[in-house]
Amino acid sequence: MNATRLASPSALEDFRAQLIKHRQEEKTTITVCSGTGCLACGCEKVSAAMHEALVASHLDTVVELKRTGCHGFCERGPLVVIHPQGIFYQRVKPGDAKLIVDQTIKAGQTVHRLLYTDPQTKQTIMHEADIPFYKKQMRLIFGKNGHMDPTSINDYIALGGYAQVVKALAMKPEEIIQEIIDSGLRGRGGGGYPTGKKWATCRKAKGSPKYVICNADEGDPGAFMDRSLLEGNPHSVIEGMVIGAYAIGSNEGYVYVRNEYPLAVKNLLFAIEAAGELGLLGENILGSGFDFHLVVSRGGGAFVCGESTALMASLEGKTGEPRAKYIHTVESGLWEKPSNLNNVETWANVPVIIEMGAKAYADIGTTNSKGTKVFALTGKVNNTGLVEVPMGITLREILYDIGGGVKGNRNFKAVQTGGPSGGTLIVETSERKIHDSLVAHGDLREDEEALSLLDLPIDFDELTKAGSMMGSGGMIVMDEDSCMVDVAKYFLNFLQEESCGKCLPCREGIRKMLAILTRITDGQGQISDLEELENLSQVIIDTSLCQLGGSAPNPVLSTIRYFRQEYLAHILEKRCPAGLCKALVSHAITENCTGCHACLKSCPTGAIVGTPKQLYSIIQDKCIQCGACYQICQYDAIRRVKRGEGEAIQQRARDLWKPAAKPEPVAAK
Amino acid sequence: MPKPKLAIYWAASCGGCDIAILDIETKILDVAAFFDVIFWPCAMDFKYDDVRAMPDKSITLTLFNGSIRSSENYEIAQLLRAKSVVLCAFGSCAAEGGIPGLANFHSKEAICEYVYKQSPSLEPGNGTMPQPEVRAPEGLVRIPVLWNTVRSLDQVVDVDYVIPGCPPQSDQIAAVVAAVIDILSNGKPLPPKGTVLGATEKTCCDECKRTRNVKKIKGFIRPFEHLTDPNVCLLEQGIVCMGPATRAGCGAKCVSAGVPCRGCYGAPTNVRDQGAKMASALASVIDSTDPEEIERILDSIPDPLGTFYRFSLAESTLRRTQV
Amino acid sequence: MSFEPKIIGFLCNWCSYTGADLAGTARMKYPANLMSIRVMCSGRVDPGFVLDAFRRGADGVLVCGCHPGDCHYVDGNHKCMRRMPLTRRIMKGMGIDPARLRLEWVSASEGARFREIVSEFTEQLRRMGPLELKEIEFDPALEGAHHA
Amino acid sequence: MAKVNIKIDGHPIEVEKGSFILEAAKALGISIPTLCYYPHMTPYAACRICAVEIRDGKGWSKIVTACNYPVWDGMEVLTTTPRVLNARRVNLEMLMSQCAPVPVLQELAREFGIDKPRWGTGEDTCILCGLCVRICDEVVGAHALAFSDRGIHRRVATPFDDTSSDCILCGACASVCPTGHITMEDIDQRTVIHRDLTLGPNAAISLPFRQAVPNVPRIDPQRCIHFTTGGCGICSQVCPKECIHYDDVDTFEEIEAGAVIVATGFDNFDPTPLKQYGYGRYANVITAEEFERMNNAAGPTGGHVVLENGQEPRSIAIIHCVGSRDENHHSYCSRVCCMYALKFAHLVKEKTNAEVYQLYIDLRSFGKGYEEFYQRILDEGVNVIRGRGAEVIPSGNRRKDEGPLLVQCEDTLIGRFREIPVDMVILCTALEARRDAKETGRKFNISVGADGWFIEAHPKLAPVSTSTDGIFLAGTCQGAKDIPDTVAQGGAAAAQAMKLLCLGEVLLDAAYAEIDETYCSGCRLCNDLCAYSALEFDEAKKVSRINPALCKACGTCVAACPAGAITGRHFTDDQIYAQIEGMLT
Repeated sequence: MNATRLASPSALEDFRAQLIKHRQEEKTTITVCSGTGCLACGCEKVSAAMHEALVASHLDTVVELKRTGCHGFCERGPLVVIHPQGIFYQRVKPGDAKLIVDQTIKAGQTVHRLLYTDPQTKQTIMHEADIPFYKKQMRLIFGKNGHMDPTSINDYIALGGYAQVVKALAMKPEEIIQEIIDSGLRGRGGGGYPTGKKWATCRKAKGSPKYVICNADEGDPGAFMDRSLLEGNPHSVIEGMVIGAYAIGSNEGYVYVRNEYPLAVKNLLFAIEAAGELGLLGENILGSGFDFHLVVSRGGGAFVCGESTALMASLEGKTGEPRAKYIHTVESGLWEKPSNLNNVETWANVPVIIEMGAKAYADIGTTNSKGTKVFALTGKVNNTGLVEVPMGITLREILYDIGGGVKGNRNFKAVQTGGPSGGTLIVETSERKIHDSLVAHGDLREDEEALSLLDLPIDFDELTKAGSMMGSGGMIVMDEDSCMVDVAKYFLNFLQEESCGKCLPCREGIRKMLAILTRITDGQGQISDLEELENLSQVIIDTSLCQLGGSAPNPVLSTIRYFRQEYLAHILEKRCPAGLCKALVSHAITENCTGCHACLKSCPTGAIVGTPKQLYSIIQDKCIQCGACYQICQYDAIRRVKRGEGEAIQQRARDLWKPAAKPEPVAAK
Repeated sequence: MPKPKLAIYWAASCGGCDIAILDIETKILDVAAFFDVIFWPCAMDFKYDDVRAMPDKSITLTLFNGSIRSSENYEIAQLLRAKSVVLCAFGSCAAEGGIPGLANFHSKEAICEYVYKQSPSLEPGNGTMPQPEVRAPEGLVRIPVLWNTVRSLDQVVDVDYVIPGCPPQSDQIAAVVAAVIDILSNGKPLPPKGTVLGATEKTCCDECKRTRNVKKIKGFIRPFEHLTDPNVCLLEQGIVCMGPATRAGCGAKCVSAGVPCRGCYGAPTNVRDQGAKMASALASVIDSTDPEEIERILDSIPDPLGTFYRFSLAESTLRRTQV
Repeated sequence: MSFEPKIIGFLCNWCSYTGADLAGTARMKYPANLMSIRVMCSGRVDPGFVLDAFRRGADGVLVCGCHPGDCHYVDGNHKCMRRMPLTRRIMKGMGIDPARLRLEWVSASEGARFREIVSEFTEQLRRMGPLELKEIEFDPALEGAHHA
Repeated sequence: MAKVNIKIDGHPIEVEKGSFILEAAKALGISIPTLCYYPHMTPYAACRICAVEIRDGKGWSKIVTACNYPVWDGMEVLTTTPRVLNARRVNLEMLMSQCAPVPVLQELAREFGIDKPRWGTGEDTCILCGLCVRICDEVVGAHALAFSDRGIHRRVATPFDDTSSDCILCGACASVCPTGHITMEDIDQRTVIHRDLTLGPNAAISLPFRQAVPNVPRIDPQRCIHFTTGGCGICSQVCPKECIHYDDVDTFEEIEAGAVIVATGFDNFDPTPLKQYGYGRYANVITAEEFERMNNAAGPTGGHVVLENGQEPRSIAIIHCVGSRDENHHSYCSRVCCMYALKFAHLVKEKTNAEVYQLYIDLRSFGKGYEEFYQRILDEGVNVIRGRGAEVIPSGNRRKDEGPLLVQCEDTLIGRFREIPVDMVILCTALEARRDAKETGRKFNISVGADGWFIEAHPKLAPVSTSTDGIFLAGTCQGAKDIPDTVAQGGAAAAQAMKLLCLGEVLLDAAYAEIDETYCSGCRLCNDLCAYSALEFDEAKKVSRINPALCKACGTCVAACPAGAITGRHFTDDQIYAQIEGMLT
């Protein structure tokens, strides 16, 4: 069903009414999630197989097959939902297509094998909404994703899309800005600057034209919410931008999106074209006389281009380098004109606020952080994926209720939020450990009690207070096998590569800090290194030109703060508690060895010797501490020990070893 | 008191001059009221013998149009000269030979040969040539003798005034008539003999509305070869316009219609040979110093002699082509 | 007695007339057929003069000016150079041999050349014979006028 | 501009709102170290060495860079707090870990008392201050340099590390580089390029020449970066009197004058077509003008006579009559060469130990004291050979102690062919009329001779007058002459002009053309015919007019006037027709 250019708000409403009427036939629809996670799991093949199965059963005209945006539950992809019943199938293979068509579509029965089973209660759950992963979420932004084909503007309109543009165009720009101010919306890109305040400044700024810019240069490792939003529901971003542009008084907008997101670019361009054709973008939007043109600009993938001034430099066609922001970009930004930059998620929040009203929106969240926040939950947690939660939810709720707890038989150790510029928070279950750490760091007196950060309400200010930041919403969960020095090293290495190199403290300071961390993990650390790291951090924070440098020491500072003992272990004892720093560990085979020789096969250097059914041992000089044997051993026979202690353990094993009859494998790691 | 007598005659003429007289509209009634028209062959039936019968100097004013190219033209010119107080050469033909004067580019024989024997419109076999005297059953028939050279009126008789134009413009005729009536009825002195009436001392350019600039000509064209700028001097656009070498009085009508001046009002007072003068002027502004290029540019003038001498050949320095 | 053509010469004051003068002061002999009229510049020569000379009985007309580029008046001779070809066209149309009009460049120092030109032109006209123009002045007898 | 009050290290100062801390500190004499700051360029704030601490007096403080932080009212700036000093010190040490040998860093290190930087010393010399990139971009506008790569791999490079065609070789990057990392490479090995020893300046801003009037510098748009790229503009920023105006254009002045003296001078003959002398082919064959330039104490070689390799010549041949007295070029004698050639010989003898050979046809030392000068240089040991220089060829260095050029000639006094080995050959080139003499002649309606010299009204009786009244000649535009003759003629021309002006009125010839407005209709056919611009058009009356003072009575317009409105007095149509009539009847 196609519409021509919609010349007035009523034309849009008529069109929507037609669409809805058309859809009320309760037509059976199979939706296949085509978000990034599901694509990686092979949803395209599933979708194709589903189509084939429908064709084979001559149902392809009766049943609608739809590829939707991300549902968020990436851990369980590919996801298939059958509407109107709402049957939720997970980890669907192409081979399951025929089964679904035969059983569910034709016979109306569910395929139990494909339903989600709650790991705690061991019960199968039929509907998406009943799954604990979704239960605690509040999907204001992502809600429409699973119900629409991102390339169909009709789907979006049928779901109420662009109604907020109508509403906004009927308001005065100042009223809209006041609404945004009242909603308490803060920038979702990381800084958390109040969006309404930014808009108001930009509106008042002298100069014309004014620009609105959408920052879709999502560069944090592990973060993909902006990507999923642009891929799954680009119209919500466009709608937000139209409203924002109208409020600010701009007629020209840019979406700066990284070229590594080809699907996001494709869907966005498609959406812009479709909106333009319907008169929802371009000249005289819905007959209001307001013009807004949106241009997509593709970034080359430099992390620093997510920084607003660097992004604008890149938009102008210059090298993506930040400049000092002593004069704000809302006053002098792109081409030295007033420019309002918000990130994807912030823009997507705008129609939600207009729809709900500022007050209803402000009821969600904490005192200073309103609404919801999308996190990319990754790492050692059972349910990874995109989660949208109300501000103020605790880490515990995210990790246990939504995330389903730690993977495998391990304990939580830390959660890293805010991307490379964020910090690592301790979430070890042992409060004693937290206590000890904070005391060692001087943050806590011996007689004070430590709060578990698991109960930290997640909002802008609490995270900052705890030494991390909201960032754009990456949330990496780590268990005991993660070395915190190594984590800090990993992020600094990333930042060293991504620093633009313009200012000295960022360019050289990160290099120096990385060198010290490397020294520590190599067992060459000195106790003065910690002080030097902290001093360097302060100088880098003080003197860096942009926030990339200004926040670069965060991974180091936060890990020192919470895991000082782990640093000390590396420096003083030359020991890596997690057993990851190769220079500090040895691998040894204990008496648990059954002589299965699985480890022998896995060893890349041929350091493992022995005869089957006999005790194996590792030639210490040849071992490169890669840990392959440690991972493969099913009998917990391989130990990571402090460097140099391996041979003693093997010696003891030779004394204690007895051939076992038929040992039981211990649980896989 | 008897009315002054007016004679109007046409010699070798097309009749346009007579029509131009009628074109003065209601003023013709003043003429009729004031004058006693005693001779006007084009308009009324008069006999030459009636004129011959008049005493000398009995006609107050004779407006004589048409050139002299036959014995009859010559005879009546002499007759009217004798009978008139004032003889006025009326129109280009009488004044300077006019269009009939172009016959001077050819011999009488060549013209008759073509007209009576070769013209494509002749019926085949009919090669009769007019003869001055033919003996017919009724007696000897004489027709006037066609002359080899066309003459202007002043070449054959003494002329008092000239009213130029092909034909003279009606408003100019009306003005002249009014002036004559004024002079005759109020006893005012006549203008000096030889005065050109119904025209000015300036040239056609004086009345031309087109803007003029300095001229540099790289080549000549005909009007239809180019969409001319209606506001710019035609000469500057490469079209040979006789305006600069032509007496003013016509109101530059042709030029305002986009047609170059053909020179019917004749040479200005101080110019002896209109064609030679125009040639001199035109050659002066050719934009070249290279003899070969000059020849090429001159070659582009369409029909130079016919253009420069369209009306004035019979009155020109050399009068005619030597054959 | 052989035919002695009458030649009217229009000589520019600065070159040709001086050249003629030089020929004279140098005691160079040249035909007396040439009758010189001094003009300040060959650019003063009006085609009308040439035609008038023929009408009045000249058998030839010689126009002399400074060499192109050497004109005392910068480029007066260029105008003459453009007028004379057009004059020849008129002559041709009027049935007069254009060769009876000559345009020559003679500088003040070219007395000898001037003499040669005049001699040569005289000789040429002599060969061409007199120019007899008919029916210029009106003669009723010639026209066969008779009364009806 | 609004003013704000701030304090730097406790010293109050009022500064313009929006200006930067560094400027205010400078005004107070407080030194803040900088590395990437340069006046006249946008602050870049990359080195962070200029870090200062700012406070609002209410407990808030922040470290900012002084070079680009705009001041605000009530701001307190502290330049020496431990936090500031530590930040600067750490940054400096980090920088030194990459590029220690740089003098500017060594000096800063001394200030901070850094003996041994804690992270060691690197050997690089580029401190990535970006001055070169920015000057090329912002000031020069050539955009030939940029940063390449990022982070620790960042470096300054030309696009694709290739030789950049955008580089205009201005050297601005090298001049602004604080560390000497950028150097200009000399790709031309020659020390002195004689062909460049012209009278023209080599710098973009210079005096036109010494003793120029007015004696003020001017910009050569061909060499100026601003005019070639639109960039730079530094001169206008540094000129305290604001005298630099790039948008100045040539203007045409109309001067009403009662008399004109044409003194347009001469051109030097270009000896390149005389292949036998090898000018342009052999490095040390030069013209007299180039030699004269070299002789000038204020000239490019400081008055030293040197070969292209910078060495002093051992022998010099001076060839007379190059282009003069030569049927193929100019048959006249240029009149000045003999004497200046003798002067050259004298100067060479005075300045160097070189042997000098004069090759002449006839030595014309005809002026007062000239013959005596000739005797003097003979006494100085100059070799004077009567014989035209035939050819200059390379000797092929047959002997080390001889010059590499062989000058061949026939010595007509001894009747023998000679080959003289020399290091340098000076060609005494002819004086010739200026290339634009014809055009100038046309402009002033004065005659130009076959040689291109302007022709005087009479060679003996009116040597400075021309065929046009009120136009006079002076100097070499009328013919080759030396300075005394030129001065004399100039004086005469001035006197003639003054005579005219003192008279107060102009006598006109009776013969001129006039237009009778009764007959003129303004067809304008005549307007362009007058070589003297005596014809003008009256737009109001639509008639043409003749200025009798300008009319020379040629009569061209009279013949051309199609209306017969122009009368050439004394040569009227009637008079001429009457002459024709009279002659033929």
